[in-house]
Amino acid sequence: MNNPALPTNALILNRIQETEDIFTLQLRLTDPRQHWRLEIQPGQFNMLYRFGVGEIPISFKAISQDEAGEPVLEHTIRSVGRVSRALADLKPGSHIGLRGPFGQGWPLRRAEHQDLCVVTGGLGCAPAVSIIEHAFANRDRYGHIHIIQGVKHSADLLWRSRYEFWAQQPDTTVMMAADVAAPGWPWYSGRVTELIKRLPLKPERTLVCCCGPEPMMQASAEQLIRQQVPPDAIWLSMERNMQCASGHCGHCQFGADFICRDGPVMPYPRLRDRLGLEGI
Amino acid sequence: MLTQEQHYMPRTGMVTLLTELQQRGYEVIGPGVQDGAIVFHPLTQVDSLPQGIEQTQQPGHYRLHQTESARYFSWANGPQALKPLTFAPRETLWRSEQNADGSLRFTETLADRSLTAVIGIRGCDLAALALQEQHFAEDPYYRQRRANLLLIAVDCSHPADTCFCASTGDGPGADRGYDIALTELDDGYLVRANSEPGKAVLAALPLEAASQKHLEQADDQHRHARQQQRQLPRFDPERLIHQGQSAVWEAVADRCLSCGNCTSVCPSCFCFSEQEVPELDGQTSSHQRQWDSCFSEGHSYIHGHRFRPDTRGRYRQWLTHKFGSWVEQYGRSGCTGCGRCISWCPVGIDPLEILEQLGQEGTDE
Amino acid sequence: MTSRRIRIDVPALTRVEGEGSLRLEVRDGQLIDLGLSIFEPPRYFEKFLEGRDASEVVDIVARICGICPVAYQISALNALESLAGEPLTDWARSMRRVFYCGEWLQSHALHIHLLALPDFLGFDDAVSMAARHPDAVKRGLRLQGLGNALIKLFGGRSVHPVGARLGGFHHAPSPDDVTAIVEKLKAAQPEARDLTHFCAGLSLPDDPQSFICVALHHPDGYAMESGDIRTSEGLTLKAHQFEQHFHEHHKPDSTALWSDLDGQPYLTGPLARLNLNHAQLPAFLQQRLNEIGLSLPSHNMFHSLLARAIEIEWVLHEAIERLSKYLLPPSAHTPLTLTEGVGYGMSEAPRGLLWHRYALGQDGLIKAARIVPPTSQNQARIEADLHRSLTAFGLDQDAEALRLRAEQVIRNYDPCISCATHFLTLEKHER
Amino acid sequence: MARPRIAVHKFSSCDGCQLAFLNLGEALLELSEQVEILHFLEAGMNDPATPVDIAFVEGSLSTPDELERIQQVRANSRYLVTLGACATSGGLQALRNLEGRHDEWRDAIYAQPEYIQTLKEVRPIASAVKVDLELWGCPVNSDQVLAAVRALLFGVSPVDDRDRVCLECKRQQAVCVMVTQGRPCMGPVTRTGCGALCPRFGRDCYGCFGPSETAQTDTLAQRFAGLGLVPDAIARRFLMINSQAPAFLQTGRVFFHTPAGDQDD
Ligand SMILES: Cc1cc2nc3c(=O)[nH]c(=O)nc-3n(C[C@H](O)[C@H](O)[C@H](O)COP(=O)(O)OP(=O)(O)OC[C@H]3O[C@@H](n4cnc5c(N)ncnc54)[C@H](O)[C@@H]3O)c2cc1C
Ligand code: SF4
Ligand code: SF4
Ligand code: SF4
Repeated sequence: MNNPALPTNALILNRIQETEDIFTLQLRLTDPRQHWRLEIQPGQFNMLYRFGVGEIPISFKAISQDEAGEPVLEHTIRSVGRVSRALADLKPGSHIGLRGPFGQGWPLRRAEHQDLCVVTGGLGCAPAVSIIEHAFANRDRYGHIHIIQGVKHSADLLWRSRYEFWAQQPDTTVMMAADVAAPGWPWYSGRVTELIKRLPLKPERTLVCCCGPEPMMQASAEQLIRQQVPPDAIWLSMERNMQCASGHCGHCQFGADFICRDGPVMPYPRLRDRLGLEGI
Repeated sequence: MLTQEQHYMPRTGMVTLLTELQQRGYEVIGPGVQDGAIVFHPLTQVDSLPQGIEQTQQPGHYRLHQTESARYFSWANGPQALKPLTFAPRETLWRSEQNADGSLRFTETLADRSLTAVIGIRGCDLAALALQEQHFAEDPYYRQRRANLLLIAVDCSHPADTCFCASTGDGPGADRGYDIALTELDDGYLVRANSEPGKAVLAALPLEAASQKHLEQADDQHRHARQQQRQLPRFDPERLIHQGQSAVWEAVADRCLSCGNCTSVCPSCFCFSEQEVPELDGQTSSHQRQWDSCFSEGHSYIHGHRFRPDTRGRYRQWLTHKFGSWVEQYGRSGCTGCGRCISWCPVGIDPLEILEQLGQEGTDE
Repeated sequence: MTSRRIRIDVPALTRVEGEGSLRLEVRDGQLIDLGLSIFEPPRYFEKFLEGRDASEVVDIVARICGICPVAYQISALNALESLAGEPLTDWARSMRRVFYCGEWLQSHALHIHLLALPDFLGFDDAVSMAARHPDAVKRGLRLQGLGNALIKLFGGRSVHPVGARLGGFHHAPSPDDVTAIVEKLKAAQPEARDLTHFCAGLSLPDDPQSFICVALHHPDGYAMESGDIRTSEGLTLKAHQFEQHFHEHHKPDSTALWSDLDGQPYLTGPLARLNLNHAQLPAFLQQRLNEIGLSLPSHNMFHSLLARAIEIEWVLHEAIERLSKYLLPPSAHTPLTLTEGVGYGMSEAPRGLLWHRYALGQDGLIKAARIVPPTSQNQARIEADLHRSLTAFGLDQDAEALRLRAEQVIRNYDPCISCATHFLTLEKHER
Repeated sequence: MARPRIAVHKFSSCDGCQLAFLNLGEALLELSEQVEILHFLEAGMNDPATPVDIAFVEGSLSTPDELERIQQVRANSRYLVTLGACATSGGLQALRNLEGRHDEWRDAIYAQPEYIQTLKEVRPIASAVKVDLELWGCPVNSDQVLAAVRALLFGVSPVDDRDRVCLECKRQQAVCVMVTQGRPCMGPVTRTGCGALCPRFGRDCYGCFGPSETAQTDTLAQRFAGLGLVPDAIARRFLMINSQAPAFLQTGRVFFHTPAGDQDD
């Protein structure tokens, strides 16, 4: 039996510093027999392991190719604590452990030929980046792309250049909201839900991908439903402590679901009556 | 309840059973008295079975007494079930090693478990094993440990005051999931087998046909064992999770230590955390897992946030999961009525009381 | 000889347990000032023992010294158990002795290898010595580890073990664990023998001097966890008579008290024990003494090193003897009822006599405590020794050589300075 | 790569925590290959003022001199780790803070109290300088120390396990002494790290590793009362090795020197 607990070796080909504390690792799985792991979808995640330190769940970002046409796996990580900082210290040529893919990704099939509305909140939301990148990489399969990002304070916006870049793309709307905005903030100041109200949505043909703090996701979903988006077209990416990533360790329980296995991306109706319950 | 064919074995047959198991290459694990409790440990001679030992269990209270009885199994249970044998309290999952070029080599470290026979487990423990089986179905570490176990159950004849397995449908008799089961009587045992390995062991035992008198004694004993004082109260599993505003949680949080003993002794609780243990030379490292509890801070921690910072949230998580969401996850509640969480709670909290209070309340909405 | 004046300040002594400093001044070939001062801050143990339950004492006094916590526990238990009507079981008595053997083994092995040997082999510390003498250092670390394992068997850990209690132990080790450790102890015996020969092969300074020896003596065997005080002057004392002959004074330049026996400095520790009790050693050790040519009593303080090596061999033998006959007891302790009164107790810590006195109230709480550890007892002896040893060594030697010799002399006593503070409370009770 | 430089400093203590190094056995030699030990008096290295990467500090602050010396240690070290209860919470000797009778005690004890320079209160290291990592325990054990050194060698902060002893007690399959013997065990509020030694030896934990996360000390105190402990005995449970750790101090004070009966239970 294949042991989901056992990592495989990954070589860091390249390390890109995206912002002060966000970096992208470009990885090669050095064992070709492990290349099945590259069948990973946006919204799914891997466990990345720094030797002697520990493992953390990190969303899949993209698969690119090197000059030789070999697949390159990309993960974008924000260094916040023990393990993520230890990963941040690594240089190209170093090796890490990797296991995955785990979990359920965004409903890509279902999203095809629909408008995508990606609503994110908080300090940069990795699972959402993967779907946006995927949509731009397969631009003809999707209709209009709405990108909405909300932050508490305008200074919190990470990766501003990335949003600015997306904003320039055709058939794309990018909107930003900051609860508190510093002078010179070119976008909206207020709540994300206010921005959603202003969206020229075509509710019957929109698929929503939402990622961020739970209260924000809940408020956004309710607002979207008020705007006639069917609840089952709203998908949220959830986050909980994860140790095993294979539905055993119990840390990511959310009611009857294990976020690592039944999520992290889940349809709103599945979550609705549990979101917002304190301590769940 | 007793579906398999019944045989009778005199008490002295226990010696034969033990030798037979040893000769078949099993390491035998059985109950014994240690530090004032019934604890499972390697059993090399019948003498070290807890003969005549009975017990008193109450919330937060567990005491053994020596009696004149010749019985070996006249107690209900101790702090352990099968859990430590199939889901080790701490084990290494894999090791990693740095090659000369800096790449990492990973080696899985499955426990090399020899054939093991466990004597003296109860219906509630078997039911809990079945729950763990569902949960860990895909877990190679669990599978490896489970594969080599031969289970010899003993119907419970002396339930404790904390037991309520009759009301969860998991005891006091052993109905399923065993290889061999015994009913202990005053002078011997009724014996039945439920698997090929079990039958093979039975063939070597000094068995007689069970007499009508023995069968009646067993029935009486069983009926008596079913008269348990505690019962699972009525409550709605689906509603539990929505009773977050209940004052019940506040009240229990005032008494609860958040110590997690209830989850550790619970035979179905499965939470674990993982940790990395590097060698001093920095060349090799072990990745381990160990029992964790939803009563610990780390359980609900993500960077910068704890979903359950206080005891109130943690107690609620435990109870609503065990008796509520478990039903949706695994088709039944996670409780098999063994009562361990009641006895081994150092402050004697009785979850049944909490459930009863909740059962009488409405939901938040 | 030309007149010169040197002043050596060794502000921090290395390779002693705890911290102290040495000051000496030589002028015109005369030692005009010599002071060993202890700047270990007082921790007032005897004061906060007051008001504690008798059962808590054993966990508190262990914290006086991390090097010999077992000694503190045993002396305290001896004192308090003297107030009980019920005797301890033979099992408990015997195992207390084995427990103590563990501490002698770890402390002596640590002292010889990590603290003393670098002096004799010309290194600053054991780590640098290990590069040249890896086998000797590893042997020492193994013996030390074995001592720790023996303490752990009864106490769970070797520093501040948790197993000892009034009436015996909290827990009896399993026969399997005992068998396992006996094997290891046996395997270590040849190593210990080699160690003795190794130490005997060192060129130890030959520098006899006269001093009084003080140690416990027990008619049934080499004294360790019990016995009466014996001195080389022929005095025999019970624990409660200690204060009639041993007195302490406060030296202003230090936080320690100096102890004397009827006005005389005296020696306590391995050499004192060996000098007084060597006749009780088993035959194989008598033979060992012959082999290495150590005739006792010895008045060469440097023979302390040999005494430790011999005692290492002895504790291995003693522990093996007792553990080979090990049986699991029905209970690891006897419930005791302590009566109000004053209890006295003592034992031989690795570095010497350790004396305790407790006044217990009716309520089972401690009313007063007094503890006299070995280091304070040796203090006056160390200064006397330094005076003569340095003079004999030659005060015309250069400062560095003098410093090294002074440190070497001090280390013979294995002073454990962290415990040297606790007898400070004494004067309060005296006046 | 240059070996990291370490120092081990001693303040008011029993020397027991340093033994976590000296009792390492052969691992001590391995350690000395991984790091360069520059100052460690008991092991023979004497260079207190040299700059180091990691300084381990044993012992609490109890003299004016120590207050000065710790500043020097801090200034000379990149990373400062407290080693054990004394350094982390003041340790057993901080019991003297409770009575507030330092001067009285000192004057009673010494013939020349003017020579005795001690602070009125025993203080943990963190009260004087910034501490980067606290290792709890009286004493700390070798595993803890090695794990910390190893993590620092990897350039990461060590895991701070704040779980309670009870969790480890059950992992070790020890039998609960509170439930089977009615002993007042501190395990439910004490930080893990020792491997649940005391319960494994059939006795109650006395809290030598200090408070765990969310230590429900008041709840436990009530439980102790239920087991028959008088208030002062409850206080003594909390006011022992780590009496100055806020969680223990707060609950201990409630019961400290309270005659039986004054405390409602
Ligand atoms: C499904 C999923 C996908 C994620 N994808 C990304 C991503 O693409 N990029 C990114 O930067 N971050 C992502 N995160 C968050 C990332 O896992 C945490 O930032 C990371 O675990 C923090 O670990 P640390 O050791 O650096 O922090 P510390 O605060 O030191 O945390 C200690 C330990 O707690 C656990 N832990 C802490 N925070 C989290 C968390 N948020 N989720 C799960 N376990 C946690 C981990 O075991 C961690 O090692 C994702 C989280 C989840 C659950
Ligand atoms: S319910 Fe009891 S056993 Fe469970 S965490 Fe609370 S105090 Fe501990
Ligand atoms: S013995 Fe102490 S540490 Fe162990 S479970 Fe009981 S209360 Fe907790
Ligand atoms: S159980 Fe408690 S007192 Fe005993 S060693 Fe562990 S932390 Fe210390």
